[in-house]
Amino acid sequence: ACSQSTSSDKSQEGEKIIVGATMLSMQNEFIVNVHDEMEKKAQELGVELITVDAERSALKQIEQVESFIAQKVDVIIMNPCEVEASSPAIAKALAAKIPIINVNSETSTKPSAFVGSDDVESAKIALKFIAEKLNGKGNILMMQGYMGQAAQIKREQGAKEILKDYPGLKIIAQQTAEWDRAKAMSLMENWIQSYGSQVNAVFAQNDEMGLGAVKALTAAGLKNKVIVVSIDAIPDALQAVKKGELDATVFQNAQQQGAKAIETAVKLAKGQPYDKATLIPFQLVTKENLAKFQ
Amino acid sequence: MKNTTNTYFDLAGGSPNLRISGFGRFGIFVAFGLICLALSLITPNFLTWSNLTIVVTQVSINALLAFGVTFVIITGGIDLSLGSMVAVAGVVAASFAHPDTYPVVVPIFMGLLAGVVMGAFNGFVITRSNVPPFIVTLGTMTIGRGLALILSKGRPISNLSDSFNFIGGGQLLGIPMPIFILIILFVICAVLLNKTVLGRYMYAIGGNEQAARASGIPLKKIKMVVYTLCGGLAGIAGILLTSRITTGQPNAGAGFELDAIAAAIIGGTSTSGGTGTMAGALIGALLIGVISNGLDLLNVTSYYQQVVMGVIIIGAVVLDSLNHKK
Amino acid sequence: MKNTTNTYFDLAGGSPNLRISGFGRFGIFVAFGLICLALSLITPNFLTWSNLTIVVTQVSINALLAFGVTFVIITGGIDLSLGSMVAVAGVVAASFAHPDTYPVVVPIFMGLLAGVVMGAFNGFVITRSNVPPFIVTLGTMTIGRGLALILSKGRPISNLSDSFNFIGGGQLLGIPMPIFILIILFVICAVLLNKTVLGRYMYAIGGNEQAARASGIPLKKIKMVVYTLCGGLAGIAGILLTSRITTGQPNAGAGFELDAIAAAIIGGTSTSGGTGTMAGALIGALLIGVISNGLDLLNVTSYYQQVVMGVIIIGAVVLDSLNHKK
Amino acid sequence: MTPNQDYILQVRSLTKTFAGIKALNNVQMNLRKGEVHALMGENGAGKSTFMKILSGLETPDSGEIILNGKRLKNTTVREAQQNGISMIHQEILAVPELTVAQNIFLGREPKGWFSGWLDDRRINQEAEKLLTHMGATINVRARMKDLSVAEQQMVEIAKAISNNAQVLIMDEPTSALSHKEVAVLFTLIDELKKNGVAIIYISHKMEEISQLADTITVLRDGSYIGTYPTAELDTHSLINLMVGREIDNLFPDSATEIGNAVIAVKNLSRKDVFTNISFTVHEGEILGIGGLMGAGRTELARAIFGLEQPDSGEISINGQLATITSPQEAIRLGIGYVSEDRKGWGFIPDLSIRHNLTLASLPAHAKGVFVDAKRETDSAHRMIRDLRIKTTGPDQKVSNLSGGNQQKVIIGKVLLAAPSLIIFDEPTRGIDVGAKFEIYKLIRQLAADGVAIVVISSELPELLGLSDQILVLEKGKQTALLSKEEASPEMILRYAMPN
Ligand SMILES: Nc1ncnc2c1ncn2[C@@H]1O[C@H](COP(=O)(O)OP(=O)(O)OP(=O)(O)O)[C@@H](O)[C@H]1O
Ligand SMILES: Nc1ncnc2c1ncn2[C@@H]1O[C@H](COP(=O)(O)OP(=O)(O)OP(=O)(O)O)[C@@H](O)[C@H]1O
Ligand SMILES: [Mg+2]
Ligand SMILES: [Mg+2]
Repeated sequence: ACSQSTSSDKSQEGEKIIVGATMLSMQNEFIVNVHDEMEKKAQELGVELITVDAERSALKQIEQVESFIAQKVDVIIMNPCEVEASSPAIAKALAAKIPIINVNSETSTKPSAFVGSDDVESAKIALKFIAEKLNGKGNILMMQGYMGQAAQIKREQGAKEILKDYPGLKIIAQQTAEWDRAKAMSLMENWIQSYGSQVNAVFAQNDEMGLGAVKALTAAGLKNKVIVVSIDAIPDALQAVKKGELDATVFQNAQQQGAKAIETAVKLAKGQPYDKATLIPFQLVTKENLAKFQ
Repeated sequence: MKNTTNTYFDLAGGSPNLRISGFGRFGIFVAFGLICLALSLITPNFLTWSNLTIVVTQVSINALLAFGVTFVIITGGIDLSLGSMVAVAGVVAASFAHPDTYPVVVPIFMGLLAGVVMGAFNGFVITRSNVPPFIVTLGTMTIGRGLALILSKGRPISNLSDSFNFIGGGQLLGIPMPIFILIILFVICAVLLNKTVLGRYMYAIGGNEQAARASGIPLKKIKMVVYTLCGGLAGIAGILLTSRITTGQPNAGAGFELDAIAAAIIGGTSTSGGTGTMAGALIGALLIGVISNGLDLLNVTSYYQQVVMGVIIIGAVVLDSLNHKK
Repeated sequence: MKNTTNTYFDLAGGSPNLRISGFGRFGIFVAFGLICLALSLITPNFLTWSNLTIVVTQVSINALLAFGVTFVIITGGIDLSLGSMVAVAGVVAASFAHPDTYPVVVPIFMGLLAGVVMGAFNGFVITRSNVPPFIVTLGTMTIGRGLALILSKGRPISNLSDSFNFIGGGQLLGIPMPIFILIILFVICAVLLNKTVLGRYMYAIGGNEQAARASGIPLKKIKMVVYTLCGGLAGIAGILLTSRITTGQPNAGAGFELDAIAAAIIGGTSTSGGTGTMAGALIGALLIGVISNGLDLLNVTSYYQQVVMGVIIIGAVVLDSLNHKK
Repeated sequence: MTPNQDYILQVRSLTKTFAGIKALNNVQMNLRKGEVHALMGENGAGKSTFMKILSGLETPDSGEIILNGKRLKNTTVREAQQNGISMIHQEILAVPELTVAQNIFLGREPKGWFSGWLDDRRINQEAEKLLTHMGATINVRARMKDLSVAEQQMVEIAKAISNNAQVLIMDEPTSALSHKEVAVLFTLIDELKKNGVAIIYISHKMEEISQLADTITVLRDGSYIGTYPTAELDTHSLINLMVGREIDNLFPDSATEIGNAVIAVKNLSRKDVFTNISFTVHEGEILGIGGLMGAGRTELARAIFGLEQPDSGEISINGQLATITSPQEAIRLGIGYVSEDRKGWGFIPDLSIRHNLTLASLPAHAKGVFVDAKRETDSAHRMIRDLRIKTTGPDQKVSNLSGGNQQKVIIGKVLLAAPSLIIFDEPTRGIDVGAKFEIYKLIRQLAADGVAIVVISSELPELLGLSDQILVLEKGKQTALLSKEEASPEMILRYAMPN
């Protein structure tokens, strides 16, 4: 299955383009979705796609890119684990004259092209929704992702930026539930014990945690008093929005991210003109506009 | 002559060497009590009925795993595949738990079976080869994670029936189901360990494998049973977790093994085998759960939570061990 | 009578029980060789100079940790805080490694110091209390993670000087620096273990602690040294990692402890203490690295990768153990 | 000269308590240079505890230890060694994975080209010199775990002697040794005495005491009874002092009736260990097996018990051909085995006496899958009484018992399984004189009840006193099968020695 030919202008001769992709985590539903779209597009365009799972480790990701370089793939697609820590991979690929594309999120070293969205934006959308619902006044609990990871940092940053505009909104507690539904449920249960009556809204940095919070609030009979908003718009979350359990989620377009990444990769391989940055905007999903996203 | 004999028996009655029936070490109970006392003084939210039921419910999954791994550690083994078994059992159970498909016993049975099969696989490889349990179960940990992802195609399996969701989310007489399950399994495991031939053999194997063999104990059979039992308990834990979060998650349970082993060891089970109790495992799990609950109630910042958690756990066990120095 | 003497010596000479000098078990080398052979036949990309240097570079961090934990396991202990020590050392080193601040020796020294201090803390608590190493180092694992987050305020520390980044990213005579560091530390650790009194005492303590005590070996001192050594190696691993990813990551190294312990045990170190070699630890780390590299090269889908990885690791050790049954 | 300078070691009012039990109560001792000072007492009298305190392994509650006029306080093992106290432990304390030479010099490695550097070549050379001097033929490069118990014991002796101690403590050094090695050890002791080394010697073998000791100190139940010159004390009064009561030290008669053959072994062989062994033991009959250290007696017993597989030959149990592949199988066939290696193969240290006693007969002490606690406790009390196990009660951990009492627990375990054939491998190792004859009586009683018995022993009086027939092995070969009438010490030795 492995072709040994060099990357130079073989594409023009109709040989298969080989794309190596390293993904943040294949245990994350959203990333799996992006990857599935990449596969679909790759098949459509006759591209051979080699995917590896970085399992959230920047070090592993760099190693995988090194492997791709050694294998002489035509283009590398990286779904970065970290803004800074995944950057050496970009430098290495560029030094080896292999184009590299960031999909989904950014690195500090600029790649050949970027396809994705800005995580800070997603949190801003979520918090704006909460602020409007609460009329700019109320107590918020924030569930953080795995501490120190890029998505956690950026989503927190976005939330805090919005809060500056609403002095009446206060985060009364924030804690990590490590992106996990079960942990979020336990955390929410514990929070209800301390803050039960004071809470007006919960902002969870991903849907998994948001759904965990919803479970705990429902069990405690508090759901109708507390707004819960999270990010990603995974199918479960859309379902919960439909049922009115989750008040809103923020849609990140996996389909476009995946497809555009492969399209850009093909252009790069063939030496055709391409967009240096393809920004795919986030969208707020509520019961009202839900139909669009299902 | 008669006198001497009598003295011996008299002494026995008052001997502090006697194991406090079923409880192993005592100091950890003191440590646990102190922590609870401190929390009730600091925060009024701790010592409430609703908070206590919540803590015990949260602890139940880790406690079940701790029971299973206590059996394993007593025989001198280890099981690192707990978390993966939880995930596989959860995903399998969820696949059969959609509304209007099968009656609720089917997902329960299938989840349990998944755990049992994986546990039996561990036992089989460990008893048929010379490979250390650490490596075998580390292998199964990786394999199991892969299986859970393959079976679920990497996506959570949701939309489960209400009767299935009742297992982890329902209440009976105002008490959450997980607490019932926890109590029942605790009694079963404690009886198994303390009152049956099987339990005695576990202690013997872990205490001195050669002497156990020379006493005619079927080592392989017992070990096989023990790993299978551990798998079964992990299976139940997986069902409970899935039902509680109403989703079969392929990446559920990651890292659970360390918490469960920690609970067992905090409760006085020695990693070198031959000692340990179910009450200890339970108290170990409760200790971890209470600390974590307390830190949330007190809203300690996440970074510091970890530091405090580590310090308290080490501190509790230090206290326990001081209490047990002669 | 003289005859008897000769027979004993003859038997000994040919005895398969004799340790193959410094290498412990031999079968794992065979297993490793077979896996490499298979990979070179299946994929032409495996046996290339560039791929091999990549594999060894990738393995270097895990290998350093495996060396450290091999010392610890030989004395009958365990260290679960490896990953956290890596993170703390990395964050500390990175804080001192910004361009135009300190010369490169400062971040190196500070990172190493961070590891040494944490290791010494482990050793101190373990030797002063009766608390099992599992619990102490599990506590330090949590504490360390918290510390790394506190020190870095939860954010990666980037913008490091070129000279610092050279440690993990540079090359000398066409060979990546991490390989040099790996080789040097391997030699030091192997010599320490096999040629010095300290190493001999480690084996003695793990082999039979009472006998070691009865022979007048200072148990506490040796254990203290061993955990500190392990911390120091984790510190170096942390520096290497930070330099390689040119960022100090507070959440780096999570789960590294299991890989390192696995490498040590695959290489023949027994969890019950008293046996183990550095060559074994190295081969264990290489085995894990090569399998992971090979699966990537063969483009095995990620879910199946985990299954295959688990199966091969168990298989390799089974092969090893078959090879060593008398 | 004041009396103080006369003694190299003085101990006064030493007291030690374990969890409420007074193991030592106001014990004293005065030790002269160049003397062999025997320390006597029943199992559990406190002898080992006393010695462990001297060698720094245990700390006393109170009391004084004065060595060479210098008061020792809270000594560590290393300090005790540096002060010239060295000890051979009752239980073999070796590192199984290290080699013989490495064990001998453990903790005192000769320096290499800098301090801390190992010189294994020199360690091997010196160890070899030492062992050759002791007349032992043990490969110094072999790992300790691959040696027989007797060989390990010789290594322990070598280790203690190589320390150039002023005070050398020997806690039952001969319990695992056969005749030949004992003779070697005695020569060594003479040599050491001449060099002014003071030796504290513990043994339950009376003839050794009368042969070796200059002075005897007696302990009973942790209390000091007295110190006497050996010449003033005959065996009978010594035993009286130790036990505090009369005992009959006679081998019981073998007036039992011989029944059907229980075990018949035909041409049993195992490569490099034993060849062509044949014998038959009937109900009520006792077969003794004699031989030198390493003759293969233990291996033979292990093969019969299913712990090892023979390469060829047949074993019949009750007339039926049997292939015994595991101890489980052996126990099912009614075979019991009391191992010579009690720590390795005998008991579970962390379990109580009660739980150890019933381990091999648990199904008989159970109702269904549940252990019947009452039946178990009854059995435990019965064994504690019958075997006179000195303990605080059936719930005491076996690891906290004295060595001799541990041995009794193992015998009790085998008895409770009610076997029809019992193999005793060095059954009285470490057992005190009083209990020893009770064990002989017990063995005889078992035979009278129709049990077939095999006794492996390195003690000739025991072998001759108990056995109805005696099998002698020499380097794994069967050299003789003697009847009680034919057998004599000289004959057994002649057949046991290589010619
Ligand atoms: N670690 C311990 N914990 C509790 N009790 C102990 C411990 N060690 C010894 N003992 C008790 O102290 C007493 C003295 O034991 P010790 O081993 O000194 O006897 P001994 O005279 O050497 O007997 P033997 O002839 O059987 O070797 C015994 O009753 C024993 O049960
Ligand atoms: N675990 C072992 N590994 C290797 N060789 C052994 C082992 N145990 C015993 N041997 C060897 O087997 C031979 C027979 O030993 P065995 O223990 O059966 O002798 P024995 O007659 O019972 O004498 P002893 O008084 O030493 O027990 C000896 O050469 C001994 O060195
Ligand atoms: Mg003793
Ligand atoms: Mg023997």
